[in-house]
Amino acid sequence: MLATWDRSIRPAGEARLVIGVLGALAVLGGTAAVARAGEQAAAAAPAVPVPARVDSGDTAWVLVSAALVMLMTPGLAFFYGGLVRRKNMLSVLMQCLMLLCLISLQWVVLGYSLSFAPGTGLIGGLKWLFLSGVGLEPNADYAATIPHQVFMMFQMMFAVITPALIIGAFAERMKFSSLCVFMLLWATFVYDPVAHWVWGVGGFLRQWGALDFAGGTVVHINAGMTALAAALVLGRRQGYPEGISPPHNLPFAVLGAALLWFGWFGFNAGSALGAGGLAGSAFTVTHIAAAAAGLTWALLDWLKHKKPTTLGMITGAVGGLVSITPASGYVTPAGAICIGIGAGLIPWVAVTYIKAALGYDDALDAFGVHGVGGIWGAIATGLFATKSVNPAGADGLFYGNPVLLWIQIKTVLITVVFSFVVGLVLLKLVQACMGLRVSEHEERVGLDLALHREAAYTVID
Amino acid sequence: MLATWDRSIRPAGEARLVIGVLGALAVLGGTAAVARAGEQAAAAAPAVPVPARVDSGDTAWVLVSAALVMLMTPGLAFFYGGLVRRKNMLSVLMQCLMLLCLISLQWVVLGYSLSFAPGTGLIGGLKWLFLSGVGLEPNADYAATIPHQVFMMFQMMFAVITPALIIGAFAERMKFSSLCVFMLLWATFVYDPVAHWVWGVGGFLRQWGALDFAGGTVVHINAGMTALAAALVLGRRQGYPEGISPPHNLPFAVLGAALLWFGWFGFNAGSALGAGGLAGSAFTVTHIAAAAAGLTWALLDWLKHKKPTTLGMITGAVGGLVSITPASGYVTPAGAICIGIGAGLIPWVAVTYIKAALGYDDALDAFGVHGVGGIWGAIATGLFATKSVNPAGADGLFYGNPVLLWIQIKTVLITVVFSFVVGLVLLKLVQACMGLRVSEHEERVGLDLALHREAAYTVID
Amino acid sequence: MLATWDRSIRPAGEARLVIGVLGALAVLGGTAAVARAGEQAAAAAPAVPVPARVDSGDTAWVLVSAALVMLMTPGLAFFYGGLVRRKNMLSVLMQCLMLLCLISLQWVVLGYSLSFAPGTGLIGGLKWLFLSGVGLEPNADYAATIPHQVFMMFQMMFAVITPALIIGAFAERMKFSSLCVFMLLWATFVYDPVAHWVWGVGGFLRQWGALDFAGGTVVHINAGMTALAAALVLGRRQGYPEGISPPHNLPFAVLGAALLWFGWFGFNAGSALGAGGLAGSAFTVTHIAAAAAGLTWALLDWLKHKKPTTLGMITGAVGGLVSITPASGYVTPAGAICIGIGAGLIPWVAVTYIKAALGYDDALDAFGVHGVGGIWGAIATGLFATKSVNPAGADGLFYGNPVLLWIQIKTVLITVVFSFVVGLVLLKLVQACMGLRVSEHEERVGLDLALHREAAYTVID
Amino acid sequence: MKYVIGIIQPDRLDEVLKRLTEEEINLVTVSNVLGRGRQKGVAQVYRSHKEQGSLLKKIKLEIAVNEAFVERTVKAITDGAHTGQIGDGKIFVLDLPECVRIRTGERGNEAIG
Amino acid sequence: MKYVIGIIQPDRLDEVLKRLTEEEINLVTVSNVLGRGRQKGVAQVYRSHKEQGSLLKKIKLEIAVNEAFVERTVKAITDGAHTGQIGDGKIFVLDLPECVRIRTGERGNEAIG
Amino acid sequence: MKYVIGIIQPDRLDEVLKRLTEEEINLVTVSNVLGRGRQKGVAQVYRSHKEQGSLLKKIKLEIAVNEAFVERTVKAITDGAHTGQIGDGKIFVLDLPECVRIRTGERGNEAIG
Ligand SMILES: Nc1ncnc2c1ncn2[C@@H]1O[C@H](COP(=O)(O)OP(=O)(O)O)[C@@H](O)[C@H]1O
Ligand SMILES: Nc1ncnc2c1ncn2[C@@H]1O[C@H](COP(=O)(O)OP(=O)(O)O)[C@@H](O)[C@H]1O
Ligand SMILES: Nc1ncnc2c1ncn2[C@@H]1O[C@H](COP(=O)(O)OP(=O)(O)O)[C@@H](O)[C@H]1O
Repeated sequence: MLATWDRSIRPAGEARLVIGVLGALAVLGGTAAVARAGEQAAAAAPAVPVPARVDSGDTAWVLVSAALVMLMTPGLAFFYGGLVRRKNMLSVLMQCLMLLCLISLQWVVLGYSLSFAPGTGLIGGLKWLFLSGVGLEPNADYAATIPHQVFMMFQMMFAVITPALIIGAFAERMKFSSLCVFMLLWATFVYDPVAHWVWGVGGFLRQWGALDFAGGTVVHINAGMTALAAALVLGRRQGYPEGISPPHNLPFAVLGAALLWFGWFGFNAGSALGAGGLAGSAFTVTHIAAAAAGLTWALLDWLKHKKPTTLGMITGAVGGLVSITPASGYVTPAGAICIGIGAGLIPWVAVTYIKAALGYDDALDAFGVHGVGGIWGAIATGLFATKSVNPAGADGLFYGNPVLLWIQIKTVLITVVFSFVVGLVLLKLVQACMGLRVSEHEERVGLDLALHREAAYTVID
Repeated sequence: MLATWDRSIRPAGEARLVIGVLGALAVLGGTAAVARAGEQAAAAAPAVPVPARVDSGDTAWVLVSAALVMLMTPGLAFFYGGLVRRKNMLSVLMQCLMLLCLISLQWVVLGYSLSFAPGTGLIGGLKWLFLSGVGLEPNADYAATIPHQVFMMFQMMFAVITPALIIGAFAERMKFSSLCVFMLLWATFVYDPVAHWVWGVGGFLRQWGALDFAGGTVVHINAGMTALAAALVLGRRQGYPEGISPPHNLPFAVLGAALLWFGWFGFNAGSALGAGGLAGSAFTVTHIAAAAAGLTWALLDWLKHKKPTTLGMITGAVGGLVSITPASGYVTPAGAICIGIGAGLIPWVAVTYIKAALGYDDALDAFGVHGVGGIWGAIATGLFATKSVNPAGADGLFYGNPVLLWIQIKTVLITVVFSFVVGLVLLKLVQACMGLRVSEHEERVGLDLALHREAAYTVID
Repeated sequence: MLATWDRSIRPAGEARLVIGVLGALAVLGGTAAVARAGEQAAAAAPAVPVPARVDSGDTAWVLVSAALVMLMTPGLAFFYGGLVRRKNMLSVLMQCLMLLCLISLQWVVLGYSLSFAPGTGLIGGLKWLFLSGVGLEPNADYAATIPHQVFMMFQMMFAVITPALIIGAFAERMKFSSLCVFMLLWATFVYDPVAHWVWGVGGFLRQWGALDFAGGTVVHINAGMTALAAALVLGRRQGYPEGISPPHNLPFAVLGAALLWFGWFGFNAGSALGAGGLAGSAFTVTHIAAAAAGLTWALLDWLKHKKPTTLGMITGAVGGLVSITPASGYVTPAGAICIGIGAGLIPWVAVTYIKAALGYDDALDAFGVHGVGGIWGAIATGLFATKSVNPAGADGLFYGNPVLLWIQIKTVLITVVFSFVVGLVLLKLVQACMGLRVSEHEERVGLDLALHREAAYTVID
Repeated sequence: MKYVIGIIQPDRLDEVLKRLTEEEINLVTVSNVLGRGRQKGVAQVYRSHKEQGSLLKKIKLEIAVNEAFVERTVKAITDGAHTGQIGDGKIFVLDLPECVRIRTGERGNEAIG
Repeated sequence: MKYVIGIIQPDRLDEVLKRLTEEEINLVTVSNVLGRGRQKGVAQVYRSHKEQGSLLKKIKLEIAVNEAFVERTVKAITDGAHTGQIGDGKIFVLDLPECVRIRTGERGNEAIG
Repeated sequence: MKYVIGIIQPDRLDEVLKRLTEEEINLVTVSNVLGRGRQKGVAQVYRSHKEQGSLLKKIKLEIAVNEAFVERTVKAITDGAHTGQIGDGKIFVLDLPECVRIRTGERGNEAIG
């Protein structure tokens, strides 16, 4: 069903792109209205009847995968937390935990419906608000062999970790209350629509035939671009770049990276929504790409700085995981190695040269790794995808089909623009209403004490 | 089979309650005798023949769940360990690890048999001592689609973590040798009987129709009440409350909470003993309740102390997980949100006001969170349970059936009294024989060095 | 198919042993040649036609198991890392991470083929280089119900953690570049052949009927013996033994041990390659042996040093996991308890008395725990194995069959000699080419700063 | 002026701070140190390797005071830290010729309090 | 020779080090301390238990200098650490009769720099 | 009495403590410090950002001794810590007018040992 791209573009590609972006922006003004309309539209188009029966093996795997993806948010918290200064450790953990709570509830209340309920090409309907109608029977539109609620929970974990990724950009200086408000808005006006475009039945990018197996566009480009916007809007930390101490606890960052890697098996292989060959293939290429990217970054450090660094290796591995995400259901192990090498190289260049040259303070490289890595992954999917791995996918450029690459590029552009622009608008809005940045004094003291009245570690006890 | 309550009570409810408690106490004096008798009784009542066949998907899920629940004990060790003072860090880890080893073996030797072997209403028989007869074929009484040993292992992990929860009450001052002895007794004379009452075939609370999907009563109330007894018997730590330093490593506490949350998916959704709709439902409500409770506690902190705290948020989330435990197979997402809010609120009040008012030193709030949260969860099950989620369950008060609530309240009362009283008796017994508390000097030096000849961290190296 | 031993040995046992070792050494000189020959040999012997169909439950379980085993490498990194001095923390983490990346790629490129592709009795063929032919259909030779790639990935994780175990021997003094080169060679010339002997179709130890369910020989003896060689070749750390500070962060070591224990469920129960009774049995005995061994070591510490230590308990538990590994598909819970007690006792003696007496500096007891524990486990398999657990296995001495014990002893001897000798040769080779040990100055400064330009923790920030 | 350095047992810190407050000596700097003294350390055990652990955790206090306060400071520390057991610690009193308050630039006796 | 001890706010360390370098005072020893001063600590909250947190993180500098450098050292610290808010810290100047460079065995004024 | 402060390389601590013991100087207080000296730090690298790392880990020793022991103390530290390389460290000797043993209340020369 994802293979309908071949007749959809070429003629009116550009026009559609413009329409798409404009349309998407319109969402901001009238989500609910659009959504209601969508609901009616969907009602008209009956779903293809597929005999849906719960398979215990598939369900077991997706349940596990959902748990694994849930673990990625604390994993990310430690990955990020280990990199900040001691005085801000808890603030990072707290932000991630808060998103785990807050966005989970947003998802139950309206996020899932906006993303996946039958709707228009731009946004899901409101039929599944408060999970009404999301039961224990499979929904064959998304996964014919697992309970609908399990699919919903699996997707929830994606909705949670995506905003958490953005935290890396404004770490050590963002107001906590503003973060909560901003993230609620962002989940509703950025994440949910983009998830619908790419994965929702009727989503326009899905219609085009854009391939995004496990969220390169929806999760990584999306988060990465808003991260860039956030780094620009919030400005640099005091003393950046010289006056910022090195990571206060690299072992915690390694722990976080390990949990991310572990969880990513659920993220990517779980996206097969069943335990069979496709899951196995996604599992394989996920691991290989991470390994290749970790090695690549370490070697680049070795070349440039004479020594391979631990932080470099884990950053590379995470970059590899990011980049393989959209491709993970469509490429061979050889493709995965190529994608992994690119995922070590391109974000490395972004973080080493581009960030330094442009001077924005993307504190923990949320844009540099997730944005840049996500873009590479989406484009690489257009290069390396092959139907030999997944007949429901498409062939990429290296398998003789240039069209997919073009679709992927358009998808990237649309998402890049949409996430950046809407992210920026939302940030400005929150800034105007309640401010985004803590006071200079609070930043000096550290967010742990200033915003949470706690210290991560005791000095004397 | 859990729905047989309707004809069982009303007339003689109170009488049975009294008899039950007395009978349970009698267990202390003559477990073996009762058990042997029970065995005979059980022999008379042949199990209903159910065609039992191992299902690979169900088995996969319960294996994973057992592993997840096993991980909760180290998770708890870090959750608790991060909250104590530096000098007692290892003692907490060591206590949890020791229970993981000790109670696992107790379970193999006699615990599983006392809990689950056919027996009387009060205690299981001795038929399955040393796991004899616990083979690789399913036991349809408990789980018709997974190997009997897998069910036994899954249950083992519950038997391990329950006593570990109690540690929170007497942290930083309990003798290690006494802890080992006490916990062996407690597992045998408190945990195993209560597990049998609620889950064992023929257990009297199960007969009544009490609902406890994943152990609200057996695990949390049980541990929480003995924790209260322990806090009272052992007395306060030196310098409590002013002289106790804040948590020495909150990131470790967050790590522990994350592992607990992750493992709880196995705890609750694994309790469906198969990978299907019910597991999916349990998974969903577990997560939602945790999110709602974490948010609630954070908001209460925000209101009362002007700032939301990380420790508050993770405490709330754990509270939510505790409270949803008994209800997790019976309630809807909406019910889960309500239970979660209560689970943020009620333990918060207990910890903030009641503990301070009464002045006992429940060092890490084992009673405040597990006891109080467990009671709320058991009662809430009587409010929010609905057969629409699980036909094998029952409807609660809000679904028009007041009887279940009454059963749940009685169950709570019985367990509260039993765990508190027997816990107290066992503590006094151990106190009389070998003492419970370390010397004043050892407490000052810290248990790590005094009892284990180790230091958690080096100062200079 | 593992039960063909009874007619294979006795007559020419010793002769075969000698031939085997010599032949194995020949591998060093001409892996490729041998391999190509093997390929032809294999082509001649058509695989038994087994109807292979992917089972979703089995696949789910093996996917999860692969993820769990992957997590063991970071787990090991923390287990080891917590035990070294602060200044070498990252070096240990980095070494483990590097192996995760490097050996994964080696496995894709040639390791899997050398280990598992049809070949001779001594080495696999080259047919599956670059995973060519390793697809999503099951390969009935190894696992008839899961995709071949999933089997390959599961095995990859074993190939990764085995060399990582060796790190413990030369921690705090090995050059990083030499480590990378050495490990690549070791994986190719030691791990891959031994894996083939024991597990590969046609492998000669497999032909003999040697039992190694999850890698006692392939993983633990193999790594442990080379670890001993490494400790001898590299020599002692400066100041050893008095001048070495105690573990810098025991909680990290406990965390690592917990992750190892958790992951070991995948390691052992996953080796059943399906989710049924055998997996359940392996799961059960794995846990029980770990518990028994942890308790044993703690009690021995209690006896000898008056206090039980946390490090002792986790070391014992890991020892128990090591020792049960080869036996995990063949023994009863009672057997597991016996093996566990031995696994607490024997490595304890090795670490306490033998290491001290001989004076080599096996920094983190890679030989003492994995080598010694692995040998005990392999021999114990010959004692406690029973067909009642696994009809495809064999009966051990205590079940009336002395032959198996003899096979196991020979297998141990061959592996011990092979791993030690070839390990030594490779180490000497790398030493001659590029040196093995860091300079005295780098050792003093610490490897983190000297080799990786990083510090694990900030002192002031 | 004098610069008083006290080395005390970690668990006596709260008591000492309380006593100092009672004497209106509010300004104090505290740090972690390890001490080797008459007190024998407990042997630590790591995989049966005994580590004599001769360096024990102590707390170091530094208090700059005017002459008039010296005895009160010494007494407050002594009273708070005294248990009569080996390991109680020491107090060292150094001369302090000059003192500056960074905030105001004040010097000498005015700056110290 | 003098032994200058400075207690400053943690986030002023970089600035102070820069100023010291500008004055060609390159040798300095730095450590973590906790200080109780006029500055009121922020109350920490742990499960609704308020911990007054009267001990705040500070940085301690120790600099041994020849007499000629004393005022420059004091000024560099003051300039770098001054914010005008309570908690800025203190400088203590002690007499230093002797100093040895371990590497060369040099003593006194030659050893100090 | 004198108050001897030594700043040494971390890995020389064991050796210095051994030498002190040989000289029967058993009482000593040890702490972690960071030092900026002639020794150039190794640049640390974090995601290609170079951190000059001018502050290096050092160990600080504090030893209060009677006059008669001063030279022996200095010699023991010097002998134990000397490697001849930059970064070996310094010893500072301050006057110590008073000393109190908390356990007994003894003062002066008796209290110091
Ligand atoms: N002469 C000294 N120089 C430096 N530190 C000392 C000296 N004497 C004692 N200390 C410090 O005081 C601590 C307590 O000393 P100790 O001799 O154990 O106690 P007591 O005075 O009760 O005999 C030591 O651990 C050490 O840190
Ligand atoms: N008399 C003193 N003795 C020891 N330490 C002091 C003294 N006065 C100040 N300090 C240290 O200096 C720090 C800052 O002092 P504070 O009184 O808060 O600042 P300010 O001088 O700006 O009022 C204190 O936290 C403490 O560590
Ligand atoms: N004048 C000084 N004041 C304070 N600390 C000093 C001084 N000189 C040296 N130090 C301390 O001693 C350490 C070693 O000094 P350094 O100059 O590197 O060694 P060396 O004496 O061998 O040249 C420094 O890192 C610093 O901590």
